[in-house]
Amino acid sequence: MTSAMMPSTYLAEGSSPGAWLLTTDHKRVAWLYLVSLTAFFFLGGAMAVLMRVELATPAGDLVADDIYNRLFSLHGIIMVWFFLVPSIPATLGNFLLPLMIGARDLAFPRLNLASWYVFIFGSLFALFSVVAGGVDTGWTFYTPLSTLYANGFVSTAALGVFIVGFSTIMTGINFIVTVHTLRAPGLTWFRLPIFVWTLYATSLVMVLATPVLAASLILIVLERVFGIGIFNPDLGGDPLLFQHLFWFYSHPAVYIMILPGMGVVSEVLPCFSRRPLFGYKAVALSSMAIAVFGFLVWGHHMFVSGQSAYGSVIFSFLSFCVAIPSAIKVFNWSLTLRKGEISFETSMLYALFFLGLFTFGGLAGLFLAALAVDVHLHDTYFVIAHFHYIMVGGMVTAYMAGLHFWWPKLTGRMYSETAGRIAATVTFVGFNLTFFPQYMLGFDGMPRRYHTYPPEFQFWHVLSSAGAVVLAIGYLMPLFYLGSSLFRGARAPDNPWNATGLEWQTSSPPPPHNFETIPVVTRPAYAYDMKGLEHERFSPHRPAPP
Amino acid sequence: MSGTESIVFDSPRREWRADTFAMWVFVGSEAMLFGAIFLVFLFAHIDFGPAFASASKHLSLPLGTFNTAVLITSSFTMALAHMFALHKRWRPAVWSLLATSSLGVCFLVVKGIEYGKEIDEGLAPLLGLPFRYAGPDPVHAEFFFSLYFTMTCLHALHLVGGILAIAGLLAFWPKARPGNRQRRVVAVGLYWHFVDIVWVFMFPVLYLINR
Amino acid sequence: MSFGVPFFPQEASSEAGHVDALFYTLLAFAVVLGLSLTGLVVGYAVKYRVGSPADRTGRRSRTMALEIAWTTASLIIAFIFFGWGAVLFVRREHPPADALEITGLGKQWMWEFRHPGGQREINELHVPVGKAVVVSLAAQDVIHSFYVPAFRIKQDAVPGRTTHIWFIATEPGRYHLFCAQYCGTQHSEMGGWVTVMAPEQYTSWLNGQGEGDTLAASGEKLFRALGCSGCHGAGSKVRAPVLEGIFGRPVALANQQTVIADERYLRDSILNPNKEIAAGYEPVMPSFDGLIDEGELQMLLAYLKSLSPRPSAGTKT
Amino acid sequence: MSELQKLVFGYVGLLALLALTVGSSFLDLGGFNVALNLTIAAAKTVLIALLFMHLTGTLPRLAVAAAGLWLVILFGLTVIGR
Repeated sequence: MTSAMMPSTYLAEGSSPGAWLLTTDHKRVAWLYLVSLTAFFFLGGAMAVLMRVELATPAGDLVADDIYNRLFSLHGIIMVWFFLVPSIPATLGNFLLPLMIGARDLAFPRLNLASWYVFIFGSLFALFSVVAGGVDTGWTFYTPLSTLYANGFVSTAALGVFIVGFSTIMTGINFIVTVHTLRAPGLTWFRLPIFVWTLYATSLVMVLATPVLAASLILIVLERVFGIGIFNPDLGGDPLLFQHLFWFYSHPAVYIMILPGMGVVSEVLPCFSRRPLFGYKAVALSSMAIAVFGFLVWGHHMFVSGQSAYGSVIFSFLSFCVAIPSAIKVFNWSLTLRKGEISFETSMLYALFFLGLFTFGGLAGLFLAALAVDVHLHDTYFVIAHFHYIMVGGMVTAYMAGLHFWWPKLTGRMYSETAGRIAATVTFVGFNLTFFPQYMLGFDGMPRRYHTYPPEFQFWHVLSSAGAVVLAIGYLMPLFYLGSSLFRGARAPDNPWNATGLEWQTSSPPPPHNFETIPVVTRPAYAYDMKGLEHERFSPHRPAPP
Repeated sequence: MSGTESIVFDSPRREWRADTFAMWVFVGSEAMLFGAIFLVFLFAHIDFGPAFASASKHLSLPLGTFNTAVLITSSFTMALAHMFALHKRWRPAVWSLLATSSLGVCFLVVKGIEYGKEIDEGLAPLLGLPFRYAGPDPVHAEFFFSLYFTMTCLHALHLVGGILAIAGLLAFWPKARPGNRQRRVVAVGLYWHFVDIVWVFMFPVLYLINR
Repeated sequence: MSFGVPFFPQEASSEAGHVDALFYTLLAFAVVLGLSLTGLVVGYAVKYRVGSPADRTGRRSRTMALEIAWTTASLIIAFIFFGWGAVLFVRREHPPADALEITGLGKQWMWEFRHPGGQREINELHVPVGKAVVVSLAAQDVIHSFYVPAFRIKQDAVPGRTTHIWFIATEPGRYHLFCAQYCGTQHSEMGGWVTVMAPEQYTSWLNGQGEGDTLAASGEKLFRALGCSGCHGAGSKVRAPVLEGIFGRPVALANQQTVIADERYLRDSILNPNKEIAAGYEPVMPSFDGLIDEGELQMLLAYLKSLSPRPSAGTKT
Repeated sequence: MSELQKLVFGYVGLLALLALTVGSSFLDLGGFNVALNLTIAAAKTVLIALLFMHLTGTLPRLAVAAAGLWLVILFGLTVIGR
């Protein structure tokens, strides 16, 4: 790099704690999130492994029932709010959004840093509840169990989630405004990478849904701390109303989690197929459709709750409708491979695994949207399997795909492809071994959140527990080879995958403010079929390497 | 020209646009928060209309009306501050901001007096305080007062936030460049007006159930 | 069951077969679609791998027709499944008129059932084969859920309201009863068995449970003990609605509306009497909210229902 | 100064609407009291949004429209589902 650019990369800007903790550079904030979210992922994962080990036998012999209840409650709370919801947006999204749209940073860099501090502040509350003795409400906080009967540290956990909600809203506002106001010249909406579209759709959901969760959590905390009874049936409060408010957030929250994953896959598949994304506009618009329709279907969590049958029928109908945009996406991703030149780098493997797992998770959703079948499957392991196929098989797999895809850009280093491919495969095998048996358990009638179970279910539980160990190994491996690549990895070229996104037009790792001159965009995203890509830049803004 | 506060924006106009938009998105987000609380109230009202109506009569209508007027006035002075700031008439802008925050404090004081009265009369079903309610259906009247305290406290907290925002704005006022002063007044103003709108709905919903 | 490994749950109710038919159709659809997509992806991945000799000409094909075809097909299939599921689901709302009515009360952490004759059992439910049974569910503390996998039925019991579930058991035997809604520490122990018996065995089982008041008779005692009969009884000084035959009838309200006096109405009238005041009466009845528990409420409802000529268990004919 | 006039107009209008809503609450209009109160509150909101908050420009309107639509979803579907 030339000495005129001082310092040359954002990583070289200083390594003191202050340079990291007080940074407003979106790329460094992304790292702050990455490190904290990874810690939470493994904390929540450890709880999952403990649960699976406990469930290897029908009797509750490893941990007592209230400990088990705390394990699954905290597993849910940590994984949902301290990993899945912020995961891709706050790490990869934070890092890439400005780079992808040709901006120097997010619209509000200080708000971005503040959102991380709010996140940490909230997570302290949650960690306090873990250390102090746990929460035994389940991640759903259903009233009146959570308000009147639960004996864990419900208030601090709820408060933690409430505070993290602010960080989510901050990120959402920041992303929405950034996409609207900071796109580079020539970067029209339909030239945006799909990842940006999905981040935008996700932000929309974050901003509009999170406050409703906040409201319901406030009411829980008020009831527990101040004795104000809003959901107390003895005063005339309606426990179902809590469920409506909770799922008004928590169903769209599923789309907060999965949409950015879809975005990542939409970047990776074209790159390693050397083909433009099939049906770009349909994929882009279906992201928005998912964000909007996602709000219309929450009642399908409540078919047997006692809500009106009339309402249930409407919610079921709308749930089938929301399946359509997802189906469109799967179709388009598959056809993107057609007539491509496909190579199987680690991130591509993850993306292909995503495709399979997401498809089978999504198809299971049809069973749960079909009213009479859901009556049987609701609150069983079938539901657990379904959402883990979407959330872990879909979202976490996509997250891994993205992490590997942009790792050279994030760090300026290459990792071992062999190790990566092995880890991806181990994860895929472990995942299916863990969660496929749970479909069988659910159909057989095994209820969820059971500490002990009738012995005839043991066969599937043992398979699932064995799978969990394999899955854990699969997730631990990247910690080592990605970690060691930071020190021993080969220097990454600027565009190792020969991809088209604007982010690849910067150096690896990118300079502090991304672009010396704001680039001018002249072509659509995924122009993989245009000739001479390697030589033609979007706009010359960087001196050629010496 | 370096008219922007952040290096991300290449023109002050764009930065202004981003700021205003962000505030509006935030206001929309807040609207969802209060919407959810109003939803809870709506269903309770549908279920226990008569009990709510008689419980509502125990609130002080004069104080509530006075407070509504206070808040409307504060919104007006906030709008004046906005106008003066845009015309770079800094002195009247500062006075308008001071008036706005004083009116906000006034609202809180009156609200505090109301709370005191209600606690004295035994109408506050919180922190284990005795709930002594003479009217019919005390159980659902208690529900009404639960909601009343929840909603008004949440609103009052937002107002405290607004007052702190104005205080912060004034604290950094002398050092701020004209453009930043204007952007901040606009942003704080949008928030302040929103808090006012929330009260505009809360007042009739809580105080004016079939007097 | 094969080699002791459960692949399919037992089918032991009239609904189970219908639900399974839809389930297996969905399964066939999901497997065919899922596997063909997998096949497509794997096929493309192999055929178009880097350096393969596959033909890649004609890359840019029109996509619109394909998109529309795919979307329409998905929509039609989705709506078929929706309709099928909805038709089965709506049946839940309409129990047969001659159904045997059992009350179920969920509390941390047990199920308590009462038969019409007053027989009470904990975590066990005995029902006759081939006869429609309605379980009216209430919850004492938190939300519970009545779940019998072999019957393919599930219904939450929610504090503050009465919910219903009905079934016709078709196979004698013992089936798992679970609580499906997480309800606290011993959630996984909350449950037991549903025993389906031949009708004559059921009768002798009932008789073997000892003599006691019927549910309605207990309700009647409570009705007097709580002083309800003082106002609602014939010839009382306070003018209060006559309750004989009220269940299932339309009631004119003071606000010009009319409601059917179903369980929801009766329940609200006891706990929240000012909500819907019958036309022509003063709102003088005190609320019994907090004075009686869910079990007592169920007895009162059983008594009030017994005052009406059977049967109109469902609100529809 | 027409700008100031607009603000004063808004202020006076808001106070008038406040008087109207309080006054109407002493009349028994049956179920229409609530409807009237909410209509007046909506009218006040429009005054504040247009005159005090300067609701102009595509983006702010987009934000308001989105929040409005989502509130309709929240209220509408909860009412249906209940």
